[in-house]
Amino acid sequence: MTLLYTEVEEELRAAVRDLLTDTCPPSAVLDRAGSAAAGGTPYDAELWKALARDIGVAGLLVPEELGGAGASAREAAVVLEELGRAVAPVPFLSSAVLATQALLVAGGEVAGELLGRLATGEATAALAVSFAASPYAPPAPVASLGEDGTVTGTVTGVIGAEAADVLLVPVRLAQGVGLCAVETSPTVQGSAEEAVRVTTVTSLDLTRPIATVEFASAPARIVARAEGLELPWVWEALARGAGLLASEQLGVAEWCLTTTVAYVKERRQFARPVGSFQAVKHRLADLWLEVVGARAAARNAAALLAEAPAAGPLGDEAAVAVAVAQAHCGAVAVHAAEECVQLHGGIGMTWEHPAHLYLKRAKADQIGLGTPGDHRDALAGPAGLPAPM
Amino acid sequence: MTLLYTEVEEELRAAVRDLLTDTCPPSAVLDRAGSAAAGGTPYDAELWKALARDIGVAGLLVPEELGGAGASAREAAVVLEELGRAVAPVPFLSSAVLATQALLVAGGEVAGELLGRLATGEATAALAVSFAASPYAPPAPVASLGEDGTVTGTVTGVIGAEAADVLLVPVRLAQGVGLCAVETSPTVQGSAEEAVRVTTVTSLDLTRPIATVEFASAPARIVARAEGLELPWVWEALARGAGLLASEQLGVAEWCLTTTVAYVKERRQFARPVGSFQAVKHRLADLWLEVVGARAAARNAAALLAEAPAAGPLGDEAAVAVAVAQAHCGAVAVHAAEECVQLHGGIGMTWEHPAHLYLKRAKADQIGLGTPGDHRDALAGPAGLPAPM
Amino acid sequence: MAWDEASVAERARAFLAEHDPAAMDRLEFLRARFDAGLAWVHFPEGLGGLGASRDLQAVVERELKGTPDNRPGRIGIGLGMAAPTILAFGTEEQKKRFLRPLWTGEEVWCQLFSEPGAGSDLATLATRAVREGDEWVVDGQKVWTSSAHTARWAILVARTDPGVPKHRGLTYFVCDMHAPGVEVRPLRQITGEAEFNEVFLTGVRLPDSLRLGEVGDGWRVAQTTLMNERVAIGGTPTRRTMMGVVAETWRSRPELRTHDLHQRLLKLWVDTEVMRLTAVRLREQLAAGHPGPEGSGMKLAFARLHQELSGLEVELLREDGLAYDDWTFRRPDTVDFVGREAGYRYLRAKGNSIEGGTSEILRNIIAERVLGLPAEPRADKDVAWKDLPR
Amino acid sequence: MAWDEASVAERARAFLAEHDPAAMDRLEFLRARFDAGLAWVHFPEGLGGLGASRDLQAVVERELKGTPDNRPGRIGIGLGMAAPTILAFGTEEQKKRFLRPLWTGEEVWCQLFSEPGAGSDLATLATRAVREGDEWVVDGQKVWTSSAHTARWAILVARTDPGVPKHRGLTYFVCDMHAPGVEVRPLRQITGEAEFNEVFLTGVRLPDSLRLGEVGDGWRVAQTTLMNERVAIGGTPTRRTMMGVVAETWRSRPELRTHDLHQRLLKLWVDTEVMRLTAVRLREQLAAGHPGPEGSGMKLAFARLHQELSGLEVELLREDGLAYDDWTFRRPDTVDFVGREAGYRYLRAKGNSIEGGTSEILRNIIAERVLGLPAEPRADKDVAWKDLPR
Repeated sequence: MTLLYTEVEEELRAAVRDLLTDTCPPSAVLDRAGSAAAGGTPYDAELWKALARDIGVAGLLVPEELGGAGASAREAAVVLEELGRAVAPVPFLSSAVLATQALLVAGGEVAGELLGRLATGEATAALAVSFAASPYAPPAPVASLGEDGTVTGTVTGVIGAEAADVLLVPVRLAQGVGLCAVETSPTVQGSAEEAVRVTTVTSLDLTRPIATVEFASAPARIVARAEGLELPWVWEALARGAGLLASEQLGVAEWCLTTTVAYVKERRQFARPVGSFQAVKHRLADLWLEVVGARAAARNAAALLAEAPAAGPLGDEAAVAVAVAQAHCGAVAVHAAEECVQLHGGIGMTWEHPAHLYLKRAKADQIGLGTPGDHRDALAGPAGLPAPM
Repeated sequence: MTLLYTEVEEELRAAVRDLLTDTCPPSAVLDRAGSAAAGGTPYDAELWKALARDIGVAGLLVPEELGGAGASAREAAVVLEELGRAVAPVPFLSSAVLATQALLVAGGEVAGELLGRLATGEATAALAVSFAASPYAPPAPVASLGEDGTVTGTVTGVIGAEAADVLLVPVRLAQGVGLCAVETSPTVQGSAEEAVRVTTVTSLDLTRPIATVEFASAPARIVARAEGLELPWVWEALARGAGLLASEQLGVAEWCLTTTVAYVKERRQFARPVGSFQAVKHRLADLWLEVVGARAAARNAAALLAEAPAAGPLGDEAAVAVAVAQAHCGAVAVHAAEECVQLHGGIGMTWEHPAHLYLKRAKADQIGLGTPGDHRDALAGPAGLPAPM
Repeated sequence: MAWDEASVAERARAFLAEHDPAAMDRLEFLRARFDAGLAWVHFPEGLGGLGASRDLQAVVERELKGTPDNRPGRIGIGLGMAAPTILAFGTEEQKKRFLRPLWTGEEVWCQLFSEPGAGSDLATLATRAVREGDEWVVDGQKVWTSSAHTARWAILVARTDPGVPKHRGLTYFVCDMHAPGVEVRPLRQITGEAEFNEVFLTGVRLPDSLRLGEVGDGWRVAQTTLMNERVAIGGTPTRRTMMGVVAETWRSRPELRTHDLHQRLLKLWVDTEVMRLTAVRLREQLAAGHPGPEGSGMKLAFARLHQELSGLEVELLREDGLAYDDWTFRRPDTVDFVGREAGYRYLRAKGNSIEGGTSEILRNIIAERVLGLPAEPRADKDVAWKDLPR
Repeated sequence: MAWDEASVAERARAFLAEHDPAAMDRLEFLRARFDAGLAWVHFPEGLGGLGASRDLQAVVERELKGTPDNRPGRIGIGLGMAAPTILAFGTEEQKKRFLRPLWTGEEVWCQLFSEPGAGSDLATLATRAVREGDEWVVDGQKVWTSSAHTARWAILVARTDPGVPKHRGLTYFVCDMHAPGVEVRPLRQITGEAEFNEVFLTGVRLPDSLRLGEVGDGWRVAQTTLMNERVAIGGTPTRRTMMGVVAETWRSRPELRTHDLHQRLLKLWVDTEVMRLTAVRLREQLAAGHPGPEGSGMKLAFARLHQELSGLEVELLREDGLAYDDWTFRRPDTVDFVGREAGYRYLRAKGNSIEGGTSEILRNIIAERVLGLPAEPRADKDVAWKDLPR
């Protein structure tokens, strides 16, 4: 196990970064965010197609025998770093990480077939669970599967639903719980007799909004079922997703640090570069140290997730690595974005500068898949630091 | 009510400061601390006599009809600011605040007689309760009153006991609890048949060490008694003491800030005053703002304690003021002392510079009479911010 | 005469007896109130005041309670910044011309100081004013101008001599916002709104009679304006406080509470209370005639608290914190830092440490003016503005 | 020959076969080990090494495990700072003379760099060395010198030319601590102990043969020493960690736990783990031949964590935190930051952000060398040392 990047990972990063540099510069993201704010489509379908199919990021976590790349969390983490650095409006985290992880853990025939479609980029999926759900308290299903095999219920706070062809929704069964797959073909979505309705919520994060998903007797296939009320696929997907989200947060923080450093080198006040003022230098040095730590923590989480069995529960070591990475990176991304706005001065407060996109993403990511406080609390046991009685 | 200093208060401050400047410069405190560290007497008896009798600080809180000055917590707070600024090794907080407050709350004949002796400076008292006790969880009595009217038991963590002629000790009674007064005449203390033994503990705070007090069938008078296990006199003394301790912490913080500002103006590195470096300037500006807040909070606590009835329980407003003052000032004093050491560089780490006396006092005061965390927790109710369920 | 509470109250009552607001046009009432010296009693007679103590204004407000007001939120820049500057530096003609419609709200004012290249270092501003006979021709770009689109007049600082050090080559003007060459564009902020504007000045011709103060004395004149701005930003009491808003959320959503958030919230509650007490003490010092230096720190503390509290609230709200109320590109007349929803408060609070003096500049001011720490080596004090490195 | 793991292990085993530590004097064994090139394998042959890769030292340590060692804790300055500098800049005679007894521990070394007036700004140091024939006469005062009272030799930087800018007028010497005029006084710290000394140099005469490097080249030579110092301070793995110590206290005293402390402790646990992972990643980069800039930050993080954790422990302990273990004025041979009791740890940790480069200087280094931010305006670079403002 290494915390460094392998050559293969660096090649993957270069491919993703080249594509993003060409097709997803900050100005393009800003334009899309502006139109998303006015009710337009949040995701960049062209970019996603290029990423998913041409570079093949959609199938990174899918085993080769199911048509995927058979890569690991390490490679997915590198992709997330680059997507974070670009605040790219693509459903990678929602489809290729969260939904894919849920299917991998669920296993079985339906999951296999779906994973095959996801791997090729032919279809995109979303896990119909709130992005604000914490892996330590995954929500009970709010939808239910009727006797006629259709799903009914409303799930809020879902990311990537607008771009999804398949929604994976936890459901109550007559006995126990299950995970269902609901197809959202364009003819059904938005039609008069809509069985699945996806409504984008006006969101803090303009580049990855949340949506409300309403199922009204939507035809569904059962992917997996379990006794009781626990949803193992959801827990595992959220925990693994949280571990990988740390790499996205690292990418966000890195962009903010790099952009700020470049700005204060150029920006002059009092006939000196702002970056020559010691208070600014010290704050950026401290921030750099936080980002360096974020890289180590995110890499560690990715490396241990890569070693964890794809289907089984996470071991203690990997669970600790996830919690540490999230507790640290979640806060670092917000801090980096806040310093980015502040040290850009007035320009950082303007819509036309992309800093706010990173601030909004960082703040949403801080809530997503467990807050830093949730992840710290989860460490009390493994660290042997019990709470007060 | 005002948060400013009145003219009378400023005159009192000037008298105390003049005396301290003349007789208690940092070098003298350092010398005494050095000898205290080697087992010598921690308190400066001469200085205390001058303060207590000549300036009359011992009787500030004692009503005129009992021979005191009939002043209020406001004046005591001003004295504590100056004593904190000088880390003066005198038993003002232990005798003229904590013990005096316990007697004032207890009331009655014995208390009146004792207060009269304290007010003139003829006698000095100490409250035999750990300085680490929090007013929100005052300790149950660890000593007991025997049928023969003598007290037996061991109390740890007591401040000012070495200088005390009278120890006020909470005791278990056959029924209920009480507050006893035990005289510690020099002939008894340290003698072979010792009934009261005061042992100074090697302490972090060299200028106000803690002591262990052992009572072995020590003759005692009952000052007050109560049903149950609650000790109202102790609670009230600790709460009022905590409110006034904030002013001592303000004094400590002020000395640290002032001394550091003066040092960085003089000290040159890289051919510039260290205080011209922006990172240093910004840290000191932030610290200054904390100290300004500490003054407002400490004054507010003193003003509301001055308006509270001497004997009865504190009202909600005063209790909140005490908790706010402690929560803020306890942390500010430590922060100021830590910055003082750091910004003095190597010299701040040497025994010969007085900074460490303030660091040790500030750290001990952070623990004394409730930690900042205790005081914050106590605010959850009044602030309407209930804890998680 | 020396005014006191009784005589001011008497005058206000007399004014009311003669001017029934129910029977008058709103504007006529306000003009009459101005002419009666009851606009701002500490201004001189004839300029809306009585030459009385500033404290006595409260007496007027009490007596005239319920009568039409001049909607001070809408004309804050005129009242808070332009008026004191005009009073201090204007000619008699200027005072007569501008103060009455300013106070009645007939004429809205805005401020043309900041530029894209001159933020904290305002004195380096590049907008040029060149004299041509009795006129000045102004060219440049200003930014962060609130009310520019509704304003009749602006206070403007422009460079009239690039050949001297930056602080010395500036001149202060009143700018006619209806003059040809003035173009106002809304500046959208990260909240989605445009509270502010960019103002492009292209060959704008201003008569010399609109100059305020001497040629080259613009920096000194601007100091009066800025001192009033900082007081206004740091000290405005709002009905709702950020702590109050967040505490309401905390109380109403018990299921969202965690120990992490609780401990942080208690700390911020204490900090808020300490800031409140500091402000109380500061006002007492002012009232006692001993203004303390604490004012410089209030805006700093205020910005930090707003930012930390609003950030905590978004985190506390979890899924609701992922939502935003409205991204519509609007131009609001006024701003309420604690208004709207949590996401807006969070984003808007980011500006609190930038607008009206960044927190970095405020720390410099405290360090140098309050603590007396030495200034940093300065390369720009004695160099002609045109020769400064850019 | 190119050494590899097998051949080094073979050589160590051959050495052990010929030198039975049980049958030999300890010192003789160490000298023989040095002569066999097994002291530090990356040093050249004849100087205690084999000219092998530094990694292979671990092979030697493994093979010689359990044999007498040179008590590295006692001679850390010699091993960590003097030796690399002598190797890089010493003459052949100097290397031959000094390295063997340095490594065996026969001769203890100390460092005479810091002065009361030259802390962070070391290059401004004032200790003078004046040439008299083949000798140098040294006068000045040094401070923060550990082991000065047990040292045979010191590495010394002194000013040999006050007429040139401060970095250029320095020369590096080996100082004979037994020479007349060397006076060592213990320097008591806030912990009560004296880990360090003040060293007064009065007319100390050093032969020119003790000069290390060229005259005037002392700053460059000292950089080699200091680089090694910072690595040593930031990177030393200790058996017990501060987090481990505080966690033990937390576990053993359940009655002292509060939510305030718990939340702070969990945060520091995460920070500690992040620092550990950063260090792991740094070592991987070094091993891969790509030393990253992360090293500069490790000491910074280490100091902060030590200070916050030890401060929290004292607070947690309440009444026990009011006590201190021992104020006796002692001169300990070695220092253990996490040794003794909570109060000592708290006070000693304050030094972690000062000794071996203050945290302020480290932040400057990160900002300038890692982030490439511009240096501050410097007034002292090109001015003769004697003309600097004092």
